[in-house]
Order: sequence, then C-alpha cells, then structure tokens
Amino acid sequence: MTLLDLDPGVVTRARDLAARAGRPVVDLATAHTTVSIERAVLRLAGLEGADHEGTPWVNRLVDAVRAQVGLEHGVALPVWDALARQRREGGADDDPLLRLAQRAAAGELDLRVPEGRSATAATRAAVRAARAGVRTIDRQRRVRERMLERLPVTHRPLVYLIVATGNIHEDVPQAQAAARAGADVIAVIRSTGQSLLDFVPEGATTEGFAGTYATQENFRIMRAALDDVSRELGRYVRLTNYASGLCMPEIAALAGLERLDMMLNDSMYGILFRDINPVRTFTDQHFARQVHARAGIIINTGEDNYLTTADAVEAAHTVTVSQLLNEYFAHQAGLADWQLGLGHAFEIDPAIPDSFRIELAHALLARELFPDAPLKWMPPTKHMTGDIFRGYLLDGFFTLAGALTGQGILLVGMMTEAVVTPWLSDRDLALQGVRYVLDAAGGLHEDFRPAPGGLIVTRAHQVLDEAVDLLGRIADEGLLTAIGDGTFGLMRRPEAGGRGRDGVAVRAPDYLNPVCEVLAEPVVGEGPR
Amino acid sequence: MTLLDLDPGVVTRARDLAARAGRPVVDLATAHTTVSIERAVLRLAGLEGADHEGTPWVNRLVDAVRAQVGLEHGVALPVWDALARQRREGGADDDPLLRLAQRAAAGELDLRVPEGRSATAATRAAVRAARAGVRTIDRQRRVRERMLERLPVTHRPLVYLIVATGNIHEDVPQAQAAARAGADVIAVIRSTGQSLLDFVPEGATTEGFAGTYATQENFRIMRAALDDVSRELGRYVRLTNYASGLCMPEIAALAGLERLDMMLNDSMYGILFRDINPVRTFTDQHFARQVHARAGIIINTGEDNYLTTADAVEAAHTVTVSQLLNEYFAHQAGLADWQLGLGHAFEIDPAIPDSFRIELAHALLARELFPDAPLKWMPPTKHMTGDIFRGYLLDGFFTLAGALTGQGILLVGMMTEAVVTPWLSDRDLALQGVRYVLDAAGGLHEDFRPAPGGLIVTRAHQVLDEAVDLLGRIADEGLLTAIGDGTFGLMRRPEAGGRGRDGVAVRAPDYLNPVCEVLAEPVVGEGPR
Amino acid sequence: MSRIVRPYGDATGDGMVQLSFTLPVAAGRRADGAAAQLARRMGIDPAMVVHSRAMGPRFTFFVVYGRANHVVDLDAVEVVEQDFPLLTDKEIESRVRDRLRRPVVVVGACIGTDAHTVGIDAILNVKGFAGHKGLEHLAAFEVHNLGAQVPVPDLVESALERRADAVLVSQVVTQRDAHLANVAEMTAAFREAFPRQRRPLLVVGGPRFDESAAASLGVDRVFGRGTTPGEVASYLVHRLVPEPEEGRSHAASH
Amino acid sequence: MSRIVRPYGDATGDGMVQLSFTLPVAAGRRADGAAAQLARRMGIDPAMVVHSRAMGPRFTFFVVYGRANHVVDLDAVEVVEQDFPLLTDKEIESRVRDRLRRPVVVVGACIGTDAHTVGIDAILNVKGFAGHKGLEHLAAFEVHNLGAQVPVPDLVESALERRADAVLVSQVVTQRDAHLANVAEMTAAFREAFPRQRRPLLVVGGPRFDESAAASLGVDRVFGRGTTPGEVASYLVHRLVPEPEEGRSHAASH
Ligand code: B12
Ligand code: B12
Ligand SMILES: Cc1ncc(COP(=O)(O)O)c(C=O)c1O
Ligand SMILES: Cc1ncc(COP(=O)(O)O)c(C=O)c1O
Repeated sequence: MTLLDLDPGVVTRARDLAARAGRPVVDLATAHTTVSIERAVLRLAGLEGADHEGTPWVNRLVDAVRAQVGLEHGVALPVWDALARQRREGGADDDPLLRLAQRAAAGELDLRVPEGRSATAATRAAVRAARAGVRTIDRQRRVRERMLERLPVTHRPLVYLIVATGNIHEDVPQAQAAARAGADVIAVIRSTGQSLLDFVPEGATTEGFAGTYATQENFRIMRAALDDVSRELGRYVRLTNYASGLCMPEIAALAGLERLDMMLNDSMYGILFRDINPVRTFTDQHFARQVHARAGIIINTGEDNYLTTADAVEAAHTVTVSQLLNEYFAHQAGLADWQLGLGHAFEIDPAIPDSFRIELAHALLARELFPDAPLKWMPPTKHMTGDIFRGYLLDGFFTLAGALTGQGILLVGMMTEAVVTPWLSDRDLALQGVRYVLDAAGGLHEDFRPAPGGLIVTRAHQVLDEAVDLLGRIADEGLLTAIGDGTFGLMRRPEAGGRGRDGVAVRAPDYLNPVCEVLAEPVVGEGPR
Repeated sequence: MTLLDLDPGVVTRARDLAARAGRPVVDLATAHTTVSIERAVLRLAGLEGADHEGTPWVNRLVDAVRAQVGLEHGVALPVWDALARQRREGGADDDPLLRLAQRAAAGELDLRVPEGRSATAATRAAVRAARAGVRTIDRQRRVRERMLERLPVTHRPLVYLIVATGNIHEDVPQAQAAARAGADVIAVIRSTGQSLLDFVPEGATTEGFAGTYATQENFRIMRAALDDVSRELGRYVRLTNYASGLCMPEIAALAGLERLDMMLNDSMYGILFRDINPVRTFTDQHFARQVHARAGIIINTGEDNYLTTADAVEAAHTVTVSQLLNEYFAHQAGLADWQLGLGHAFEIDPAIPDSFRIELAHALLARELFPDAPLKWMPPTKHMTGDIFRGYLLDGFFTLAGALTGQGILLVGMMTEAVVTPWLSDRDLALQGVRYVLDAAGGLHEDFRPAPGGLIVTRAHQVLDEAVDLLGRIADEGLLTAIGDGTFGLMRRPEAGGRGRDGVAVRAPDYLNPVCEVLAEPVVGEGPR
Repeated sequence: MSRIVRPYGDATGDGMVQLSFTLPVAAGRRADGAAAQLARRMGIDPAMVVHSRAMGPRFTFFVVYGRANHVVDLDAVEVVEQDFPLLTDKEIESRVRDRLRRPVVVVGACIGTDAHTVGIDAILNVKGFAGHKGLEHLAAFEVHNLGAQVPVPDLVESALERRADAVLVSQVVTQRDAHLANVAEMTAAFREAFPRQRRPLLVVGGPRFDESAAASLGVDRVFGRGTTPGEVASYLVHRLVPEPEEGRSHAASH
Repeated sequence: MSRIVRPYGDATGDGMVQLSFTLPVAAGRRADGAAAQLARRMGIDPAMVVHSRAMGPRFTFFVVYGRANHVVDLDAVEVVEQDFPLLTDKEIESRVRDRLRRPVVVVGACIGTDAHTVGIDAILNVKGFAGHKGLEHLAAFEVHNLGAQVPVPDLVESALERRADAVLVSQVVTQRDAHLANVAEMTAAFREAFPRQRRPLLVVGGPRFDESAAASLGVDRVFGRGTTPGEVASYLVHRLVPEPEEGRSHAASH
C-alpha cells in the first residue's frame, strides 16, 4: 500500500531525527533504576502477597533496602546476599524471600551491599531466581502461541472493547458477553487513582472508581474467564491492561506472568497525563518494554490522548512525532514491529469541513509510516456529547476510517462517551455498529484511492513535514525540554517536576538487575505472531 | 465520471429495448382519455371549488358530460359548446364555467357534442381557456426561475425532507423548521387514502392519516410559507407532492398552477402499489408528464418502492429496467433529462456481506446510465427496525453512498422509520446526520475509485446485463403482460384489473384536449433549471 | 430467584435508563429544568439532562440519563403467553384433514386506507416470512387474500361469500390511531352481519398492536411484530379444529 | 401562554417520548411485557416496545415509544437562574481594580483521583473555552491552578497559603458518585480549616453536576456542562466585589 506517495527520504530523515532525539533518553533510562523496577525484579523472583495493611511485600523489602543501603545498587545484591545469610542462619524456609521481606518489614533485617565472593554468589543466586520468573513468562508466551494456533483470529482489525465496572466479578460476565458479541480484545480499565499508587494492590477487588484495580489476582481471574470463552467461541480473546503509572514495571511483569496479551504502555503518557516525573517514567518504561518484548505482548501507545487536550488538526504532527519516538524506544527495548500498537485517534472536531477526509489522511499516514505495526485506532471522545445518536453515527464513521486505512486494533467507541462509563447495552450496540460497518464496508479499502495531489495526500504530506520540523527541534533542544514546553497535549511537564521523582536512583557502577541479565540471554523457540 | 467502464453498446441496446417495450404503451396512452385528464382540463381552464358536499365542480361537470355524451370526445367540445349557448342565453356571468358546472350538477344542463361551426367555435374557445391556465403555469415557472436566480441553491445533493402531520397548519411550522435546519426540498406526504379518491379534496385540511391531503389550497399555503422561509434563508426551498393515484393529471395541473417544484410521478407506482388499472395509470401519466414538462417540474419516479416488497439484490435489475422505461415515457411526454429524478434506494439487507459496496454498485450504475438526470436517492426503510441507533447509523451510510455516487436528490432517512411517521426531533436529528456526512465526507467521491474488475464494477455490470435480458423479454411479450406477471415489486397486476378502469375511455376521432393543443404550441423563454 | 428486577446499566440494581423527548419550550436553563422535572415525574431520580438542543425558537430536544425508581414485578407482567401449542406443518395438515375434512377458509385483507400488504402477505402467501412459508402453502388452508385498502363492507361480503372460518386483518398505519378506528369499524360490521355463533374468528395483526388488547378491540386474537405464519396457523387450528381435550372454544361449525 | 406543557412528538400535546433500557431478564414475550410494565409505571401509556434484543441469555435491551402522561409545570421548574449580571471583561477589570484594589485570588484543582483537567483549565487558563478566554487572562484574577488529582489537604493548604478568595474544584468522574464523596470531603476540610467568615467561596463544577444542588453539597455555587469562563468570572465578582446596591453577601474580606 503506498497510496500517499511519501518520500522515502523524508521518512528516513524522520526516523533518524527520532533516534537522535531518543538516544539521550535511552541513555538516561539505562543509567537509572526505580523502586518499581526493583519491585518488579522481586516479583519475577517470586515474591508475592502483602502484609495485613495491604502493603505488598515487594514494597516492604525494597523500602528496607533503600533505607539501609540505597537503591543505586539495585535490590538484587543486598537481597540475595541477605538471603544467603538467612539460609545459613536456618529456620523454616519454604519461601525464604517472603520470610526475608517479613523480617525486613519487622525491622529485623540487616542489609548490606555484598562485595567480592559474596557479591558473585548473590549475583548468581539472583539471576537464577529471576530466570525462574522469566521462564514463567516464556511459558505463558508459548501457551498464547499454542492457543492462537488452535483458536485462531485471522481477521483484522481486532475489535477492542473496554469493561470498567470497578468490580472484577461484574467485569467477568460483561467481558464474556462482549467476547460473545464479537470483541477480540478486552481491556479492563483501571480505577482512576491507581496510576498514582506506588504499589500494586493485592487480590481480587470489587471497589474501583470508573475502573477496576489492576492486580495479579484480577489478571488471573479475567484471563481464566477469557480462556473459557475463547474455547467456547473457537477464537482466542485477548486481554489488555495498563502498564502505566508509578508501577509500570511491576504491572508489566505481572502481565507477562499472567499472560495478558496487550498492554497500554506509552513512553510519555504518565508524564503528561498523570504528572509523573519524566526520568521516573522513561526509566520505568524502558524496563517495562524489555519485559513486554520477552512476553510477546503487544504494546499500545497513547498518542490518542494528546488529541483530547490539544486540537487534533493543529497537533496532528505531534502524534506522528510521538509515534516515531515510541517506535524508537520500543526497538531499543527489544520490541519487534508486530508488537507496536502505536496509537492515534479520530478526534477532529466533526464540525470542521472535510473532517472525515482529514482523519483518513492522518490515519493513512500512520499506516504507511509503520507498515508492519498493528496500530491502535481510538474512537472519538472529545467531541462526543450527550447527543447519543450523533455519537453513534460518529463512531460508525470512525470504524469506517479504520477499515479504509487498515488499522489493526480497533477500539470500539461508545455512544455514551460523554455521559457514563459504558453500559452493557452500550457495548452491545457499539459492537453491532462495528459489525455493520466492517461487514458492509470492510472491503471498501479496495476502492479507496486518495486522489493524487488531493486533500488527503496533501494533508498527509503536510503533517509529515511538520513532524520532521518538530523532530528536528526536539533533537536539538532535547526531548525533556520539549516535554517541559508543552509540546505534547499542551501539557507542560518540567524535568524536575512530577510525582515519583524520589523513587529514582542513578545506578551505581556495581548495579545489578538480574532480570535484565536474563533477558539478555538468548531465548529458544521465539517467533512473531 | 466513468468509473464502471460500462459498454456503450450495451447501454444503447438497453435504451432501444426500453423504447420497444414502451412504444405500445405510449400509443395506448395517447389513444385514451380519463375522467381525471378531463377534470384537469377544466381545472386549467379555471374551474375551481366544490359543492356543499365537497364534490369538486370539475367532477360534477365531467360526470355530467360522461353521462350525457360519453367521455370519448373529451369534455372540451361539449362544455365550451354549452358555454357558448349559456352565454347566448344570458344571465349573471362573472364565472360562466362555474355556473355551467352548477347547472350540470343540478341536472339543468343539456349537453351535446357540437359539430361543424359550433365545433370549431367550441374548440377555439376551449383552447383559449386552456391557454390561460397554461400561461399561469408558465408564469409560475418563470417565478421559480427568478427566485432560483436570486436565492440560488448550487450544492448537490438537494436535501429532501418529508412532513406528514395530517394538518397543514402543523405542517407549515414543521416544514419551515426543517428548511431552517437545512432541508432544500420539502415533501408533504398525502393522507393514506387519497390516491384512491377519484376527486381532489378542496380547501385547507387538518385531518389526514399519516399525511396531509393534497389540495390546491394546501399547495398554496405551503408554497407561500416556503417562499417566506426561502427569502429568510437566501435559498429557494423546493416543494414536492405526489402526482399519483386516481387524480394524477389534476394534481399535476394544480402543481403547475401553484408552483410546486418536484412531483412524485411514476409510470407504474399506481398500478403496483395502489392497484389502479394499468391503462388508467399509463394514460393519466402521459398527460401529467406533459404538464410537468411545461411547468419545469422535476419528476421523481418510484423504483425505490419495488425494493420494499422485493429483495433489493435479486430485484436490482428491475429498478434499472423501470428507470429506463420511466426515462422513455418521460422523454415521450416532453420532459428533459434534468427533470428526471429517477428513483432508487438503499434497501439491501444490511446483514448481507459487502452490502454497502453492493449499494454503491447499484447507485453508481444509475448515476452512469443517466448522467444528466438528478436521481432521487431513497433511504433504507424495509430493514429499519425499532433499533433507532442502528437505524441512525444506517441512514448515515445511506447518505455516504449518495455522496460517493453523486446522487442529486437525497431523501433524508429517519431513525424512527419502523416506528412512527417522523417526529420533529427525528427530522432535526436526521438533518444533523446528513450535514455531518456531507460536510465531513462529501468530497470523498474524489477518492472513490472502484477497483477495476472488483466487486463494485462486476456487480454493476451484472445488474445491467440482467436488466437488458429482462427488457428483451418485456419488449417481446409486452409491458402490460410483464406487469401482470409480477415482474416489478413482485406485485401481479393484470391489465384488466385494478381500480379506476371505468374512468377510462378510448378517444373518439373528434377527441379534443385543448390543453394538449396549447402544450404543442411553441413556448417562449423556456430554459432548463 | 427474585421476581422484582430493575433496569440494568452496568451494575445489578442501578436502575439506569435513557430517555429522549422534545418539549415545546425555548432552549436554555429553564428548559433543562423542565426536562429534569418531567424525568423526575416519570420516576427518574437523579435525572441528568445530558443533551439539549434548540430546534427553532420554540422547541428543545433533550436526552436524559438517570435512575428509574420504579421496579418491574415479573409476576405482574401482563403478557399473552402463547396459549396454544406450536404445531408442525405435518400436524396441521393431518389434524385438519382428519378432523375437519375440508380446508380452513381464511379471508385476509388490509382494511381502511392501509396499503401495507407485506405483513399480511407474509402470513398468507407462499413466500412467507423469515424462512417460514405462509398459510397458502398448506393444504389445510383455503386462503383468500384481498390485498390492500379493502373497505370493510367488501371484507364482510367476501367473508360471507367464502364462508370464512377466520378473517385476518392487517393494520400498519397507526397515525391518529387509524388502526384502532378501522378495527372498531370492522368488528361492528361483523357483529351486525353475522349471528354470534357463525361469526368467523377475527384476528388482527400489525407491528404496533398490543397483543394483550384482543378483548378491548373486540377480536379473538392480536398478533404483533415478528409474528410467523406458523404461529398463526397453529393458533387457527387450535381454535377452529381443537383436539378433543382442548375444548371447543370456537370450532368451525359449518 | 399555558404554563403546562407536554412532550411533543409531532403534534401539540401528544406527549410522545422515547425510552431505552436493559432488564436482567431473558428475551421473549415475557421480557417485552416486563418492559411495557416498567414504561407504564413510568407513566407511559400506551407504551410500544418497538425493539427488544437479547444480550446473552440473561439480559434484554429495549426501545420503547409511547405517550407520557405526566405534564411539565413550567412554573414549578427548579432552575438556578443566572442570579448575577453577566459582566464584560472591562466591567470586571474596572470593578475589581476600583473597588477591591487587588486581584481576586483563585485556587483551582481537580481533587481526589480525578485527572480531567480540561474543564477547570477551560475556566482558568488563558486558552479558555469555546472562544472565551479563561480567568488568567484578566488582571482582575490571580489564578493558581493546581492541576489534576490534588489531595484535599493539599488544596486546603494552598488556599490558606495563597489567601484564596475562591476555591474552584472540578469533578468529572462520577462513577459510584465519586464526585459527591470528594466534594463532601472537601467542604468538611474547609469547614475545619477556616473560620466561617474567612472561608473562601467554594465553587464546584463538572458536566454531571446538578446546578441546583449547591446547598445540599455545602458549596456556594455549582456550575454544570457548558459553563463559560465569563459566567464564572461574573459570578465571582458579583459575590466577592459586589456593587454597593448588590449587598455584600460574601465580599472579599482580607
Ligand atoms: C414497505 C412499506 C411501504 C410500502 C408498502 C408496500 C406494500 N405493498 O406493502 C409503500 C412504499 C407502498 C409504503 C407506502 C406508505 N407508507 Co409505508 N412503510 C413500509 C415499511 C418500510 C415496511 C413495512 C413492511 O413491509 N414491514 C415488513 C412486514 C413483514 O412487517 P409487518 O407489517 O410488521 O408484519 C409483520 C407483523 O406485524 C405481523 N402482521 C402484520 N399484519 C398482520 C396481520 C395478521 C392477521 C397477522 C396475524 C399478523 C400480521 O406479521 C408480519 C410478519 O411478522 C414501513 C417502515 C418499517 N420499516 O416498518 C413503512 C411504514 C409502515 N409506512 C408508513 C407510511 C406512513 C406510509 C405512507 C402512508 C406514507 C408514505 N411513505 O408515502 C405510504 C402510503 C401507504 C398506505 N396508503 O397505507 C409508516 C406508518 C407510520 C405509522 N405507524 O402510522 C411507516 C411505519 C414508515 C414511517 N415511519 O413513516 N410503505
Ligand atoms: C479528555 C478526557 C480524558 C483525558 C483527560 C485529559 C485531561 N488532562 O483532562 C484522559 C485521556 C487522560 C482521560 C482519562 C480517563 N478518563 Co476520561 N474523558 C475525557 C473526555 C473525552 C472529555 C472530557 C473533557 O475534556 N471535556 C471537555 C471539558 C471542557 O468539559 P467539562 O469537563 O465538562 O468542563 C466544562 C464544564 O463541566 C465546566 N466545569 C468543569 N469543571 C469545572 C470546575 C469549575 C470550578 C467550574 C466553574 C466549571 C467546571 O466548565 C467546563 C467548560 O464548560 C470525557 C468524555 C466526554 N466527551 O465528555 C471522558 C470521561 C470524562 N473520562 C472518563 C473516564 C472514566 C476516564 C478514565 C478513568 C478511564 C480511562 N478512559 O482510562 C481515565 C482516567 C482519568 C482519571 N484519573 O480521572 C469518563 C467518566 C465517566 C463518569 N461519568 O464517571 C468519561 C465521561 C468517558 C466515559 N464515558 O467513560 N479522559
Ligand atoms: C497509553 C495509556 N496509558 C495509560 C492509560 C490509563 O491508565 P492509568 O490512568 O490507569 O495509568 C491510558 C488511558 O487511556 C493510556 O492511553
Ligand atoms: C412514486 C410515488 N408516487 C406516489 C407515492 C405515494 O403517494 P400516494 O400513495 O399518496 O399515491 C409514492 C410513495 O412513496 C411514490 O414513491
């Protein structure tokens, strides 16, 4: 498909500039660690559960390490060193890591950064523990691959639907109903506050605001429910959640362990829309993506969000810029193109003349810039109103734009977008609408040939040119400066500001992350899908 | 536009066959007259009003002629002969024709078919009287042309909207509201029973079922109201009604006199959907179209209706056949191509795969077969359900199909189609939907290029081929036989059956229709538009 | 299982409903207040007026969401349960052949000015509806479909002439309650033309009829939207050619 | 002019409305009957169930049309009329300059876990809303916009520190009445932290708030969907810098 006749030179230049702009940020990310990365390491090493106040043991233990020896060496060295000592000290030990955490919480633990032989031993033990977690991820990946072979989903776009009751037990039947009605991907939205929690809640939860907490147990419950319905339908239904917020790395780890299939994971969303510190976010993100890469999870990025706070026409090129940056960061973390659900959205004010054609221009630009990425196509939200009829129609045209431009993941729009989190009937109606459009007009892309030099082609070129200009500026002045200036979504987020800054540490020369060590080992039996 | 690459040879063959099939019907039509044609003559000659029972004077007088001397000579000769005698007899005479009708109704009139000098005199007087009526039509046409110059409507499609309250005084504000909200054409639907009435009701009416009676006074009221709103909006708002049913010729005359701008006028609708006798319908239709031609009225034909009783895919070619026949009959009656609002509709079962693309194929076929006709594009009705959300979406795609294929007259679909005659809010919502689609995607036709050899092109060719086959059969066996066999809309209507047969007479050799005489005279100042 | 239920938005018992309507008032805060008042009077509380749009200077359209405080008592639901067994074509044919020994005579029509024949054709003609063939298709029925816009006197005459066991009337246009008026005219005419015992079964149908209104309409049965020919056939046979144990409520008597 | 009106479908007084909802019952005749019952209980009679669709085995979605028998009494409509004059930017500037002689200090935030800042930004930031610039744009206001997900204690602290004349709080997420809970927490905290006289004006806003609920929420004023910055500015000036004849209901006092 080359309907837009993009200049390959300009495209290459855009990618080069994105690399120039992104490189320093990757260096930054690999020069730091965060409390959440370290907690993710412990989770992958098998530390589960929470104390009687609901504080996870991983938090307890990381906090203890940080208090006693600082974060800069990573938790692995002090923890596995302490474990070795604990083992030597003896005692009941069917879960030594848990016992260690409990002792740390009780203030009974004396931590140190081992050196010499102790360090070597701790490193080896930590890597072994991490490898067990990564193996679970590998196993889950293979389970997914096998299920996809037996319960194949060959059509595109994948139809993506949200549930958000706040109660995992209400979510389950709603998700199953949605799957039966045609959803290929179910996303369980998180409770509004979770992204700012610096811990991952535990267990099955029933009380969320406008969403359900992302917990390991909730992941497990929903994945099992979707496995059931997948078998019933003969079609593997994917599960999605959000690797975002202060616990991005841990959520990424849990997603891999519990076989989630896609994760919302953007390099800048937390900075822009949750006011999380930029260094924290970029550092977390790099680690999270390494885990996603290994888990065979498709990431969905969040460019669509910019268009809810900035204007979709004026800011169209910022979406392109962000997609290129997200691509660069993703590649640096080891993600393959088929794993890049780069985001964009149908958010142009419908009152603008030719709005639909401009949407097509933007969507097609993304399609042709990233031919091998699935692309996540988001429905109108900002210009939805209480006029549910108009909204239903708009959603239909959104779906059509998706079909005409070959988007891979179609997030289903809801007519009640401006009113309530979706009702059971909203989802059912929405899926009906999607089915109509895809069945009736899904093949129309064959007949869609943007007029050479016409509005669509011209607009796409213009956006790409603007994107290149902006990338040039960012490459020169630095991405963190650009973010501080309100380049994306009109949100100004200075480098030093934002939440979670104090959970970041510069890695010491002896920093050890056993998970990263394991991820760097060669894998067997990996293959795209 | 030649997106379908139709074979000009096949198109010519289709037209030739339509002419072969239509010729005998035109001969039939010009060999007969009907009570309604004769009443139309009297109306154009200035006979207005009704008796105390509401029976129009034109009916009284025609019935008297028919009873005394038969219909076969036309009413003109006996009436103007009697008028001459009435004049000679003296008496109050500011409206001699009315007095004559009153006397006829009272049984006081002695009618005869004049011969020799009396016949010549009666002919001359009748033609003079008819000319006055035709001059009014000419004047109204010029008024329309002038208004269109001052209040131009250059965009296409024209947005066509229905009002149907049953009460002309409720219709007026609703029509004005619709015009303000964007309607270019207002159609006032008739009360369900009117088509079977063998007279045109009189005066302003307030009680109709699912529509408002078509009366001269209602026409006048609505045209005046729309003139007001046209001036307010700076855009001439057209008025439409139905020249159909047993009084088709009279309604056509009234439409010309009261400056209606479009008229539903199909050659077969009355036969198929009102069980009116075929000879009656074809005869009435020929005369009515001659009047429309003179009045500069655009006719809208009724092929869309077939698809409410037959399947829109299976019967697609019957629409094409009927369009070609309607074109032939229209040309024979003197209508120009710009006056041919040939009908078709978006009535394919939306559950059929690729239904939207098949709609595009059908719509584009009509567009390319009749490049100079405005084409009337009808919304989904049959597959509309009580699911108003689905219906609203379907209507949006209908509008899109109209825009992609360059339809000239877009009848606005209503989400409540399956429920009620449209509410005020339905119309408002519907117009909003139309505006969205036309503004957002109206230009998309530039980017619509059916894949060569693809589904759309193949389907269009198939329908045309089927139409040619069917036309061949009809040309051989006769159109009336085909109608009797249920070829159109699956309705079987034998030549001898149906209502209104007894209002038909074979023209005698001395038959005089003064209106036809005047219409045959050359006109000054005529021009398309 | 509870027999009391509430509307369901996205949680059991939340009572949520959607409502839309127009009020003849100029748009503005006061109009929104009026809309909220109406919703509250309908038992929606809290009522959120989520959309209001001026339609000209005198009308405003509203969309309201909110919690309906009424409950549904499933035990009190009035519903015309299908009070007859659904028979297969074979059962119908054999029952009529064996017990009535002649076809059931059916006269059908759209009466008044209604010209919507697709519905009655769907029931009567071979073509049928949604894959079910119409009554004509069975030897058990002798069908006279008079078509559209049949005046009531013609219908009565035809029923007399054909010695109809059942008269099937369709009404689709409901504006100004045309369907109710036409049905009233029809039942009156049949009451006048036939002695009680010999009056054919009167059945009306159409998408906007309330199936529970048979008694108030003065007919034997009402069929609404989505009726299949099989239902109608089964009903007619049930009433006109009852199995011995079914009782002879209205058995064909001539 | 009549002060009693009814919904308008296509004729004055017809009372017609549209309704949709889901019931937790399996689709079928009984479900349709249940839907009709609910509609009737809401005062819709006749009620036409024009659409019903099974959503899985346990739920059915309905669309109902019918005549609402309730009327709207326009005299009884509860509405927060705009009880303050809408001022121009110039009037605001000169009134504050001349009478208060310092800017009105405004602290704004989205509290709780709500991160929807577009609404409060629309009111406060220069960018504004629908062509109207926000309060920041006027010299009459000193604006401190704390942004998203601000904990109530932080808000109180900021209000104390800035000596806020008015505190503007936005709440967009309403699921499980989160907005009501957050506002209750906020008013309680302000009542505790400030003596009655020195408490800043408390204003809340968001698209799903009922504007007439100020008293029950314990705030001074509620603004709903579509609020413009000009309305808010005028209200603040009206309350904080009243014209002599307007009375000093809550004039800025520090
Ligand atoms: C097709 C159609 C037409 C065709 C009719 C062709 C024909 N020969 O029947 C044409 C184009 C001619 C037409 C014309 C008009 N129509 Co029309 N038409 C429709 C349409 C699109 C579909 C109706 C239909 O065929 N349904 C399919 C059949 C199978 O369903 P059904 O009728 O409900 O029948 C089922 C059941 O109800 C039941 N049933 C029905 N009758 C009976 C009888 C018995 C005895 C039994 C047991 C069961 C039974 O069994 C059937 C099978 O399940 C509807 C809109 C819609 N989508 O519903 C409008 C509609 C019915 N029409 C309407 C109107 C107003 C008209 C006109 C008056 C106005 C106009 N548009 O010009 C004209 C004049 C008609 C007249 N004089 O009556 C309105 C009626 C509004 C109202 N509620 O009062 C509708 C609802 C459209 C609208 N929203 O305005 N129409
Ligand atoms: C933009 C948006 C977002 C953006 C927010 C970006 C940002 N920085 O604000 C992003 C993408 C981040 C987002 C995220 C989420 N969102 Co959101 N979002 C929206 C959306 C599309 C538009 C809201 C908006 O900006 N409106 C435009 C502004 C100008 O209007 P307004 O807020 O009504 O403000 C006006 C008035 O209300 C008033 N006003 C408002 N506040 C105040 C305050 C004062 C003092 C005054 C005087 C006046 C006033 O004045 C304003 C101007 O007129 C709505 C859907 C919609 N179309 O409404 C959903 C919506 C609000 N979001 C919703 C949800 C659930 C979420 C999430 C929780 C779930 C998710 N999707 O992941 C997350 C998490 C957010 C969180 N923690 O709070 C729901 C809320 C449901 C409910 N009623 O409870 C909505 C309704 C969508 C839906 N149907 O599900 N969202
Ligand atoms: C990329 C991305 N991440 C995260 C989120 C939301 O997650 P949370 O606010 O729970 O972090 C969104 C919401 O739309 C998103 O687009
Ligand atoms: C061509 C045509 N004529 C007439 C009518 C209806 O007019 P009436 O039934 O009043 O004759 C229609 C209705 O759709 C039509 O399409």
